[in-house]
Amino acid sequence: MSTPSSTPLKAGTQRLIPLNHALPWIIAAVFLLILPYIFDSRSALTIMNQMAITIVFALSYNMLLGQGGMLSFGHAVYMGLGGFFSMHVLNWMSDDPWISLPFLPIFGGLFGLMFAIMIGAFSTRRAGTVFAMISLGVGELVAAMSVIIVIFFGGEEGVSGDRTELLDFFGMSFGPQRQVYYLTAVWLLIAALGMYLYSRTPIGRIANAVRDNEERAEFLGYSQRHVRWISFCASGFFAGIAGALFAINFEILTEENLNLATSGSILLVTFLGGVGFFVGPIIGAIVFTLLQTVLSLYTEIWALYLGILFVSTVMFFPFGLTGLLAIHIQPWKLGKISHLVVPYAKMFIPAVVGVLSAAAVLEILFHARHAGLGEEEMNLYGITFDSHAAMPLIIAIVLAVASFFALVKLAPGLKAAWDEATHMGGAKQ
Amino acid sequence: MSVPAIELRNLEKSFGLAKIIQGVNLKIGKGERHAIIGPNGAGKSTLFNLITGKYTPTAGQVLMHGTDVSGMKPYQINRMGLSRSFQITNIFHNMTVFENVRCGLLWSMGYKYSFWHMVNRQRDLTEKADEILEQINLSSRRNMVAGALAYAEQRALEIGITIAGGADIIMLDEPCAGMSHSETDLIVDLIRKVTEDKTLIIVEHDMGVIFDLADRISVLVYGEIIESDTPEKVRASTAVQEAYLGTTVEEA
Amino acid sequence: MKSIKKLALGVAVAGLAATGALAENVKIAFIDPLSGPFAATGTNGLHQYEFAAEKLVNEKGGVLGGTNFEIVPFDNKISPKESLIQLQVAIDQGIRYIVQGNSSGVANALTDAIKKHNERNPDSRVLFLNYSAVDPALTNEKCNFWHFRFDANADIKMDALTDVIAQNPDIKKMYIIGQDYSFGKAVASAAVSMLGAKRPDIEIVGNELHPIGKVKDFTPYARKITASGADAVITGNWGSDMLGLGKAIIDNGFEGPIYTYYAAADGITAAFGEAGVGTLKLVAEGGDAPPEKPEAQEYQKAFKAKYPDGNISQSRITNVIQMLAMAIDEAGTATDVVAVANALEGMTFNDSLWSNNPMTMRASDHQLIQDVHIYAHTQVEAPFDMDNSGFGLKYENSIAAAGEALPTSCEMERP
Amino acid sequence: MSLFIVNILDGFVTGLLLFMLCSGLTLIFSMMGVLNFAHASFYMLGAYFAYQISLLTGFWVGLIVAPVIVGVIGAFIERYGLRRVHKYGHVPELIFTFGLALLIEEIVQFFWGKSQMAYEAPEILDFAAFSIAGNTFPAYKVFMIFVALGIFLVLLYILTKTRVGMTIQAALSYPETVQNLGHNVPLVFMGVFGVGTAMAGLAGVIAGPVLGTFPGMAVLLGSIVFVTIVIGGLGSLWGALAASLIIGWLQTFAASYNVRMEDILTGLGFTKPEPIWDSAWQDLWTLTLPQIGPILPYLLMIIVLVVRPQGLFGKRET
Repeated sequence: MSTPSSTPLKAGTQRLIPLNHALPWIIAAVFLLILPYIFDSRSALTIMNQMAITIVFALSYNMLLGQGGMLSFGHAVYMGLGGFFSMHVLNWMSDDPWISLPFLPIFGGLFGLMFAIMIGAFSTRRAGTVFAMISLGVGELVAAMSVIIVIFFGGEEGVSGDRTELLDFFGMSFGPQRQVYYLTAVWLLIAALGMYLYSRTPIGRIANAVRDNEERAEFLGYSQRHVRWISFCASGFFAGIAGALFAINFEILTEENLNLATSGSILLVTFLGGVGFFVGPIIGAIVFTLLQTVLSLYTEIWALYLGILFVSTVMFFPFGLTGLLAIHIQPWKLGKISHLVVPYAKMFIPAVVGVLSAAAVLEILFHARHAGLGEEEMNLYGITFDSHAAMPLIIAIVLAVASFFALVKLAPGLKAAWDEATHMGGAKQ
Repeated sequence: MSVPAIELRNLEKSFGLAKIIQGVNLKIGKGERHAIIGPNGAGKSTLFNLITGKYTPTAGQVLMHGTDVSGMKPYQINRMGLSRSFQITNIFHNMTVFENVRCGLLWSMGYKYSFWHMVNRQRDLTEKADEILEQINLSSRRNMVAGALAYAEQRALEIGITIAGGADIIMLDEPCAGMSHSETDLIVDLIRKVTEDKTLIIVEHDMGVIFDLADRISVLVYGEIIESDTPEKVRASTAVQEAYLGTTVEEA
Repeated sequence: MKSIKKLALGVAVAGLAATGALAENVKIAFIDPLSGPFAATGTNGLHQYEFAAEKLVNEKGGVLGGTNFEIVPFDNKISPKESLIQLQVAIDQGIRYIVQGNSSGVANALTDAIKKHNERNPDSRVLFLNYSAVDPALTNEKCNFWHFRFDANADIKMDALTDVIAQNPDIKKMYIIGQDYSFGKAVASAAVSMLGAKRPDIEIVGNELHPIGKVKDFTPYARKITASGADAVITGNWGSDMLGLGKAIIDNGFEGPIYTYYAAADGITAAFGEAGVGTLKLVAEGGDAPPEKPEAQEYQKAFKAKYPDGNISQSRITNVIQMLAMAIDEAGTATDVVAVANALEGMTFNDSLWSNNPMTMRASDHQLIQDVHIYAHTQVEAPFDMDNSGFGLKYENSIAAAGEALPTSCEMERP
Repeated sequence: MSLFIVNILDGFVTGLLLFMLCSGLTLIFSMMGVLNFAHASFYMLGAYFAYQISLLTGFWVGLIVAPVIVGVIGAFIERYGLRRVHKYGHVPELIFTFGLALLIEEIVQFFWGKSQMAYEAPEILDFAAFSIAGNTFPAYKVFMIFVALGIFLVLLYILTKTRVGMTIQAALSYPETVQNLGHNVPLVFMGVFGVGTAMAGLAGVIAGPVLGTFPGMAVLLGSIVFVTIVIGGLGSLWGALAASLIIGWLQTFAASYNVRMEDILTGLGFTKPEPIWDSAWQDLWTLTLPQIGPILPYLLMIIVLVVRPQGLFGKRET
């Protein structure tokens, strides 16, 4: 039973990108075009490609969770299978190619779609917990199969291929990273636009309706099961495209593309970004990829920070990072965003100090507990000190507590400013 | 008499050992405004849910325009031209008022499961939805989120969604529940207006509404129909008075 | 972990750091798990690298007359995908040497990616020094010029192991059990074929695979092994699968030898403790406890003084560092990896801390040929024990230049 | 035959251990409608706390104290975490517990590192209780059986003989009667969550020495616990017991008998292609039962959910 309430998952239809304005899409395209001129190293390109793939995957996941209200613990299956099949298509064609690489994602999408049709046939009969549990079961089964069926999945080594072996595309062999980047970027735009437009179609709207109130939708002539199934298939199609893009970028697919950790992390990504918004998964994917790749260069306990971030997002900002941005739209429209500048500025320093010192507490504790005996010296924010001494820890704790109290003290001011900023009228008097 | 819009034949429904509907026979003609009344727990909602396909009958049949629909799913029955409202307001709270109505239109206007139309670009949809908003007097609320509407407005929207699809059989489950007198009058007018030339089946506690609207009334007591006739005859029936109406009539 | 912070350049500016200059350190990218379930092994390995670079190269004057080695850690979370990303980051930072060891899956992904990278980008070629991944394919059908393996591969170890088993007349029935993936299968098929050749009278009473990392309770497997009447068990299990299986077998009263590849260190030695004495055997290269050479004893003591919770569990790491230093000196350059690779190829190495016999980097497949030992899990005095448990690994049998006779299917393509 | 009896006993132990986790999870689900994804994480916490305590005072103090600590932490999380998320609906609750599971694993690694802990059964129980055909049955396992049965009986007593218990039991079958608990609903919720997690903690305490105490132990058991209560029927205590035992035996027997696909296929009249490594069907021909043992519960769950979405013993739909 769906009892309608204002849950974050049902926030629905905020239109951050209005259809009649192609402007955001053009900006996005231009942005994607110039990005490799700003970040031109190989690793930056790889990370941007990884981001783009995660965006497509997360958007396809949000077709289920955000738009369809289906919580899946096994979405990696469709991306992974799409990727594996694309890789096999690539290898099968390499002797006698008749397409060029940019068309490979179509195959990935079709295979993702095929499996979504098959599995969705029984898994979408019900929503809610039953769907979530079936997705978990299917996810486990397919991940286990990938180790057992070696001939297809390649066992632990996975399946690899060479992307340069297909036909050249206007002189591009797709050996260099930059060419692959543009291929990925174009597909990102195609897939994102496709998914955005899908949400404006009758089936896309009805998917929202079924999410909010499946019973009502049934009495409007729509089979909730068919609606979920169709959404599921569309989602599987785009996940398959993401899988093919993965195959092109990394030229290898392994069990990790199918396992539950991958399925779980896409839930994390999507929720972090905000499931109620079309751009939510995009923001989530960018932030998550940066956190995962960059943060892990600086600290060993990055996963702990990620866990804290995720749990506090669920607790305090159930609309995700995008929700945090979106609440500023109203003050912006009212022309009162300036009311918030001063309280925000006041809170900025304690907030930054608070976060950094809290992280410092964790880092010092962790270092003191796990570093080698000769390695008492640790380096944090450019300061070198002895992690086993009490003083740095005390300083960090004092700073953290002090900034916490400062924030508590400043909170009423912010709240008042918020009330003022979101209150209609009275601004231009 | 031509084929009835709805016909119930020996309809039965049990939940475990409890037999809620015990052998109901009823014919409701085309264009008729038929009210079902009865004390609390008589099984009115269950009967509604049996006709609309939410429940599967334990025994007996539901026929719609002569076709057996018992055991069909709600959406199949809806597609054959039957639409219902709910006792507890059942709208899409997070969508705008306009979108609520539009959702009610999509199937019947042939968009079905389409993923090649952009809903915003379909002028026929927009026009029709606005027309219905006009009918239910919610044009001024068009772009509000439905959950933010006042209660009476939500009830009106509920009826709007119900009739949007153009079904020729409309079933309303206590459309006036929880409304003030003046609101009730407005809703009754609305119901009369939007169900013109349609078959209407209505469950309602407010006897004033019933006698105002209905062509015929069926009285359901303990899962059985004890009387089914014109309002005058039902009002006069001693059996009904004994079993149910009694003082209520005078009060109304 | 301070060297992690040395990576302050980060990803965005990584490209700028390319092209290693003369005075700059020779950077070696350590791509292995530093977080997640296998982080203990990875972190311990990193410590061994950092320590070896410091003690064996930098404190002795570096290479090329004064250039130091620097280990740059990259956390690959034991994921092939993350490894490939970190590989790109490493290459962008101008790093030309990649060391990796945990998981043959990652090694396969890396060797493939490095081969393609070196073909497509001749100006930034890198070498892959594999110190632990033992999948035979890496030096057989999947071999390439850029990959060098310093551990004995699974087949070589099995060859040594079966040599020893062949001399034990008490073993009549053998049970083979392993994790259901490439390595487990490689161990099983090598065991079957080699036992069949060397001791055809030994009956294989069980040969099975169990899902990797998914078995909660190994008791049913232990019951089955007992029921089969096996005299000995061979397993390639590692991690919690090794511990779970071993403990279950011993708890069930099995007294014959359990021949393993990875039943030591990272908490496993401590967890077996007294129970493993007399049953647990392990096949590996490396030193005795205590090692024969005095300088190795000193080295190990110094390591334990610095990392009291650590183990010298992968002694080949010192070989990697020393041999790389030798090759760079011989090639006279650290930036031209083709020259360094040519120097490594066929190199004979006499100065290993752990071995009195020379080692050879076989030119035909880039597999290091070295002595392999069968160790017994037994009481060992600190600091030569493992996990500070009072238990450790002592030589029981040794096979000199193990695997020298094993053929390779490698068809090396040289640039 | 003797191996069969040994397997029955082994499966029984596994099943009872699962049940200790499932009973708490079922209680929590029935009362609060929350499927606690982090339940196995509390099991892990129990093992780690008990290990830490056992270093100081020995096993037996840990047996009592660790579950209490876990229960207090659980109640605390319910009060300050779950209750906050509750108002957003069930899916965010599920996501919250999912995040909690990730977080607890990281926290455990933060304090105890990534290696396996040398958490051992007490020496007093370190002997073979009996042995069947060369298979020893450790006394510790007998102890586990008694603890699990004891928990079951205590739970049964509380649920059937005490006032709170009967209200809880009513709430198992009729969720709306939870309101009858009166103004103490939040307190009861907190209590149920605390007790449920404490039971998971206790399971961890007694399973830690046998199944290993390491950061992956929660993940290894986590989804199986979930699967078990879904198979048994959400909210049904007897269903949880039945499903726990079924899965315990399923996994034990699947691991014990090397049923080979080759034999089945040959029996069906197919001929094995030679050499097998060139055949596209190699993986099918070489498949054995132990290989797929651990995924059987998932298969069973999917079948049950497709055929009977409310689970084997469940009365209400999920």
